[in-house]
Amino acid sequence: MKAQPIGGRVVTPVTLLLGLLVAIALYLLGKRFLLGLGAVTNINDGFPWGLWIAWDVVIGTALACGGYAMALLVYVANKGHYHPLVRPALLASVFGYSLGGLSVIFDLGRWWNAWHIFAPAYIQWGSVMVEVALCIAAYVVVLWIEFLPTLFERLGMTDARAKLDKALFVIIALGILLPTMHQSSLGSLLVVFGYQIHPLWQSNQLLPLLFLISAIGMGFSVVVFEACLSSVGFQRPLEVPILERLAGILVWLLVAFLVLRFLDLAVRGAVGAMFASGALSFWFWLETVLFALPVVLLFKPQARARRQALFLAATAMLLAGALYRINAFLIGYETGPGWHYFPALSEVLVTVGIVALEILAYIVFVRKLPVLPRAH
Amino acid sequence: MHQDPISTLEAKLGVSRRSFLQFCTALAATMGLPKGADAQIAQALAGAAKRPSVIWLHFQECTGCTESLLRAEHPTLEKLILEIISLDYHESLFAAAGHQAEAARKAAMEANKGKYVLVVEGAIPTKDGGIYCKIGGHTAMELTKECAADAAAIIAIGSCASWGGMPSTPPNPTGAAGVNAIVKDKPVVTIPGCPPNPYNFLATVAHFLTFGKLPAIDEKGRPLFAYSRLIHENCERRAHFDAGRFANEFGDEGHRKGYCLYKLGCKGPETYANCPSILFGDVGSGSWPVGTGHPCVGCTEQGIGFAKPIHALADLKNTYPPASYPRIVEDQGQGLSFGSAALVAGIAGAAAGAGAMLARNLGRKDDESDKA
Amino acid sequence: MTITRRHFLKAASAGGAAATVALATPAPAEARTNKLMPPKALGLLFDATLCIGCKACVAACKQANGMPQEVSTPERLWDTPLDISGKTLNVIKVYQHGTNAEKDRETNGFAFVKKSCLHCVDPSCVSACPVSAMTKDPETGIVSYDKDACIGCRYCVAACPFGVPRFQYDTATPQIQKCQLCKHRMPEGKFAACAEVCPTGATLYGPVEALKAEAKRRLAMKEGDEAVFARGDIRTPYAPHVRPAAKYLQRIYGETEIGGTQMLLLSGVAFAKLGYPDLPAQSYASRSETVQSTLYGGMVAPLVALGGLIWAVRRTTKNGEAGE
Amino acid sequence: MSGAAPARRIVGPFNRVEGDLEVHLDLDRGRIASARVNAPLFRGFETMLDGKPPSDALVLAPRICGICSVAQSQATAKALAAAMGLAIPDNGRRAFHLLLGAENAADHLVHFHLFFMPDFTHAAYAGRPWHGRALQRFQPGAGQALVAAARLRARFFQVMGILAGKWPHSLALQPGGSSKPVDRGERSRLRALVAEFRAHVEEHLFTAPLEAFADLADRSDLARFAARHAGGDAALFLTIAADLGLAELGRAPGPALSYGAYAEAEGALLPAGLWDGKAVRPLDLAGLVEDPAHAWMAGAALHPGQGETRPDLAKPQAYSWCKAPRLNGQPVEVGALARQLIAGHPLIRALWADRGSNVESRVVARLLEIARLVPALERWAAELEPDRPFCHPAVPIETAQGVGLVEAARGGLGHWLTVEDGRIARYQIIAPTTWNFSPRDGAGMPGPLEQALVGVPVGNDEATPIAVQHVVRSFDPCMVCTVH
Repeated sequence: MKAQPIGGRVVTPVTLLLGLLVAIALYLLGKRFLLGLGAVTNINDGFPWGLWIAWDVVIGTALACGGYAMALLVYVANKGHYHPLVRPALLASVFGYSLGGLSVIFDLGRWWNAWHIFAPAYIQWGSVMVEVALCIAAYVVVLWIEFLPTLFERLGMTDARAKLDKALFVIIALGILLPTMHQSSLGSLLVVFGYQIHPLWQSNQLLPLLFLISAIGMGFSVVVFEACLSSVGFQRPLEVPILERLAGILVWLLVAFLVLRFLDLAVRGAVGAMFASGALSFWFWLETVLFALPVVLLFKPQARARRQALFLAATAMLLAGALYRINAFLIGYETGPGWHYFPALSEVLVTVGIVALEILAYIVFVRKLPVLPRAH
Repeated sequence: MHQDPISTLEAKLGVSRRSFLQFCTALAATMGLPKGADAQIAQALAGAAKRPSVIWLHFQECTGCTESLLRAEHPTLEKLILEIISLDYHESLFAAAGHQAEAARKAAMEANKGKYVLVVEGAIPTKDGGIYCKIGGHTAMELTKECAADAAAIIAIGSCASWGGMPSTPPNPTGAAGVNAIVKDKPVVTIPGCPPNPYNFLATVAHFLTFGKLPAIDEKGRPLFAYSRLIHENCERRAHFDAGRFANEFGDEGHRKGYCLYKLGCKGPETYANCPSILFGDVGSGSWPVGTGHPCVGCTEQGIGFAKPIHALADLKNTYPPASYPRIVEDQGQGLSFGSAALVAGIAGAAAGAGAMLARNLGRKDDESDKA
Repeated sequence: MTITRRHFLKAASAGGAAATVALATPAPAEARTNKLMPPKALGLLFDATLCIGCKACVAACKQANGMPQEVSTPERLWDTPLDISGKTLNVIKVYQHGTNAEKDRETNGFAFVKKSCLHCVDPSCVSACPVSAMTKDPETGIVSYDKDACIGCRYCVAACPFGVPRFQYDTATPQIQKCQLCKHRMPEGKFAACAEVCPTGATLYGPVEALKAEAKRRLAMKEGDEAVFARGDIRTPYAPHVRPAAKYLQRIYGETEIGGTQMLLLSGVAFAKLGYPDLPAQSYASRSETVQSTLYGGMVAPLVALGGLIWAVRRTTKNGEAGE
Repeated sequence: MSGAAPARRIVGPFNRVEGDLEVHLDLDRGRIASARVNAPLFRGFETMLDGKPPSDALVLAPRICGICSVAQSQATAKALAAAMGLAIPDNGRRAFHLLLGAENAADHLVHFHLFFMPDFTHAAYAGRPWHGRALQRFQPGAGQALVAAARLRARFFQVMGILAGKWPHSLALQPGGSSKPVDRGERSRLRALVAEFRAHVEEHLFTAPLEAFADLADRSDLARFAARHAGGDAALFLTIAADLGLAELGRAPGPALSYGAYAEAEGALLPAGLWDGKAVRPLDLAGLVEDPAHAWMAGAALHPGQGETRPDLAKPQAYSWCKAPRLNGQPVEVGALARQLIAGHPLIRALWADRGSNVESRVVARLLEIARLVPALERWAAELEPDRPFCHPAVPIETAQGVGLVEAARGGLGHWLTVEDGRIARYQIIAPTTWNFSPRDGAGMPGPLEQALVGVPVGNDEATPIAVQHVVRSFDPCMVCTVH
């Protein structure tokens, strides 16, 4: 089951369209750096964090948890048979995290000072953000190192690859620890917001755990989703048996998540808020239904072999994870009455451009590098 | 040959037609009357067939009101009272003395029964049977009642006559009260102020002569044309108030620079009067208390003037400065816009469509596998 | 199915989830409690019943801090900020209800209220800031901002329960803006400009302890009794303002809210109506930092987890298939 | 003068005097044997001021009188300044002098034209050679001089508008100076207004330069002036006075006092002093009391620094609201005459040496004061320095005493202030007419007017005897000040 480049043309109508979207985003980012954040985004003092933080960073890195989730499975749980899925997952993670980290720079008002967050003289250790920033930065480096073997393979650098392999177990261990830390901390970010986060989403003790579990769930789902997408997009067979087992893990992960989620709400006395919070109740239930959907779709083991069910469940899970984060960071963020926020067109276009870049790079990489497992 | 009444008046008063018309325009403006009213006033003042009789009573006063009228330049009061109205009784100005004056008053009241205008200057002491002010053996209360009985209109000039004014300052040793405390069965127009602005009085009289009735008044009897706005609203130093520039003490830097006098106890924010717009003494800009660096003492406002200590700060009655206050909750930030909503909807739609296609595609493969 | 579940549970127990376990069981011994008021804390006492809405403090604040005009009206004649912002550190807002007949009354009344930094005893913004750009002076307790340290992440903006730090969205070199109690005027012997110019003493400056005592004195006053109110700095006040005492709510806002604030407020109208929410006594900073220290205190849990992970990965990659 | 039997007559109310006045006369053979002057109006200012913050006195006390409002304000401001130990800047002093001088000059003008001279248009004088001219010039409401004077005063009082905003009851006078800083344009307007005033009185009143009248030294000078400038109204008065023998009418024996006015670095324009009938002695107010023996007031004769104001309506011997001020046991006359006498003006000294205080000398002293004040007003206006302070900040007072002594148009005005615990504990006012129109004291000594009326002829058919009116008006009474 060795991986190999799938080959084919790089310049296609699809990649050209993606390139155009990237160009638009670059133009808008130029505007942002010359005129300030307000020139491109709708963020304001009521919603100082908008789409770029919620989507590009918080959701983007969660979507890029495929590598993390698979590493957890393969290296910690010692499930070698999942191995064919590791490389494509890792590639998606490399792009997801790198671009997530980059997006942070776009969003920083005083980006030229960004290095302060790595300088002990400036670091304020009580800040959750320090931990998030350090871990994400470190993890981006770790991801690239993890991806190096693929490059070395393509370039025929067998010596280098052999040397790297000897030390790789430490890198892999870090590659598991770091996402564990910061994916949970993305939840901890919200603790200091206090009453500003609606009771349906605020929780002191469990926010880190809920964010972590949902991130792992999204990691598994993104692997399934990508596999489905690749199988159709690149006309390749689907590794159904592997995905079938992954689906089983996902179901139990989600059951655990939902139990914890509702226990937490019950303990905090927020049960009433589930029904009495107007529009927020709607978003809460939409999110919950999306979380529950994979469990329903994949609960029967025989259903897990069906590609359609796998795809729909993975999609639901990704939507659930994303909505959970949007709910916690934006919709359930009660900054005080009178404030409005909806991303500006230009703001959305930048995000679209980043996603386009991610897809573009993925296409280029899988065509040129040994990422995807060799087809049977 | 019929002569134009204004020309007649011109000859009688020895004032030019131009200055007389200017005066009428000033009165019309004081009352905030529409264009054309000045001509109406001019005709009424000049053409009055018979000059209305005026009885002017002085009680607990300082003559300041009369004095301030004497300062009005365009037709001086003598002119006004002698040519426009017939002043039949006024202690300070009237030529007759003693019992002659007393007789003149009675004669005028009899002759103009139900038609004369009663003007009261000074407060009316009510304590101890009104003994604190006696004229010709009659108390002020008796005289007021007697003269008010057959008056066509009653004007209380000055704060003293309006509500007791200065003599009613706590503890009000003489029980000083205004005309409307004595005369309850007739409307009393009050022209408070210490002294009041002469034009507010003259305009009230002109209104009566022109339209045959007294001007619209507030619940305290004050003509609305003069007393419906707070001093604060028209104050020339308002910009300093809004900008937070205050004089802290008499003679300090802010005081010399003409800053707002609120901190020195200016009662402009709780006092209704037109002082800043019509000014005093025909001198031009700045000729009113605040203009000369002294806080308003609220002399037109019962309960403020002479009652509230000068250094005590005014309570603002007005919550709407020129630029409105921010509310506790203001709409801020950019909500849903058509462009971004359309884009987001488009992306979601495309994603949903693609997802559905994909799902169907995968479903077909499932079916193929099932068959296989 | 059973296999996968077992696998997962094993994975969880294998060290990778050591942190996960720690997450679910916070150690109370490490819980950080509210920080305490610095001994020489300085602050403001804002008495809404004394405020006449003259906005002198708004103008003086602009001048003292060199802030630009902010226009919200079509005429563009006046500085008319709608709220504090990247250009405005202090505003007076009006509460209005019904007929606006009486001041400091909730129904058919109106009231003015100041909005500016409350200088929390345990500030969320300081706890949130990753690069020490927001700091609390250990002596005076003034919460101040250092633009040279700031990275512009706006975590402080989002974290502040009062919505105080504000960001400049319209410039390529933005800064956070917030009231710093005119600390730059202190070397000149001057104090907060808002309190300096306040004509009624509605905004009073001084040591928080003295202000708290003054607030308690006011709450004890009988409505309508002639009362004396200091103006300026409570230690060296200007000539006092004498007027009848208003009807106060028996509450000092900022005494306990999220661990206390150095700006205290008195009012006749419920604070929640004036934009000051009802808040618990425990500071959000302490909650957040308790979670963090529980997980990462001394980096013990992460290091233990890393050790476990290295052991586990080493075991599974012995056969040399790590890179594939 | 037909009846010889003693008769009683009540004269009043008086017109053309400020406020209400009644005079009770006992007649004996056509002449007044004794007179009792009654001020029938009481407002109780002193009671109202008790317990008020000291700064409120600046608003309340000056409202005693709408005629001499500036003088009242200055007396209050000076009393407060004394209590505060406050000096006023040069500009403040000039503004004070301008305001007081303008008020006094205008008061004299109005008194002469509107109050005093119209009496000579009375029908009783129809046969006199000057009657026609008097009618032409001073017919109430129509006389040329009277109308012109009223207009002049209205115009001249723009000085008040510029320096003090509204008048009466200007608020600009503060313990530390004037609240109104004058700019260059305003200074020019002030100078123009004073010049206009000068031009008018030189043209109509004196028909001569003011200095020509101010330089007169004795009665013969006065007669020569009347002859040379016969077209003027001053000359008309001198002619009438000579014809009617006004110098014999309304004589009061003195003494007279002046608190001094228009102090400057080089000395006061009008110095303080007590005229004992022969010479000026330094003024010592230690022997000053207000005696309520014949007033509807309770209490004993006390120095105003200790004085009290408590109405007592049940006093049988009382006939006025006015207490009787006495200096060293004597009634004292105040006014322009006293001021010029003490200032040592040769003409007034000569007139006094001739027949003492009388209707004529009182009026001449006022005219003289107009002639002397206007040049001083011109100087003060010119000396205003627009860039320098007009006012010093007041200082808070807890416990203090202060006296404010001012020369109003009608004479010496004093405010005695005691502050205790930051509040006014006592406020006593002695106004000029309080001195001149005082009732009898505990020793039965009548006041100056009561003395001056003795011997005045009263016609039987006269309801309000014309001679009595001349005497009363020669004092330029202000009854609202008298009882406050």
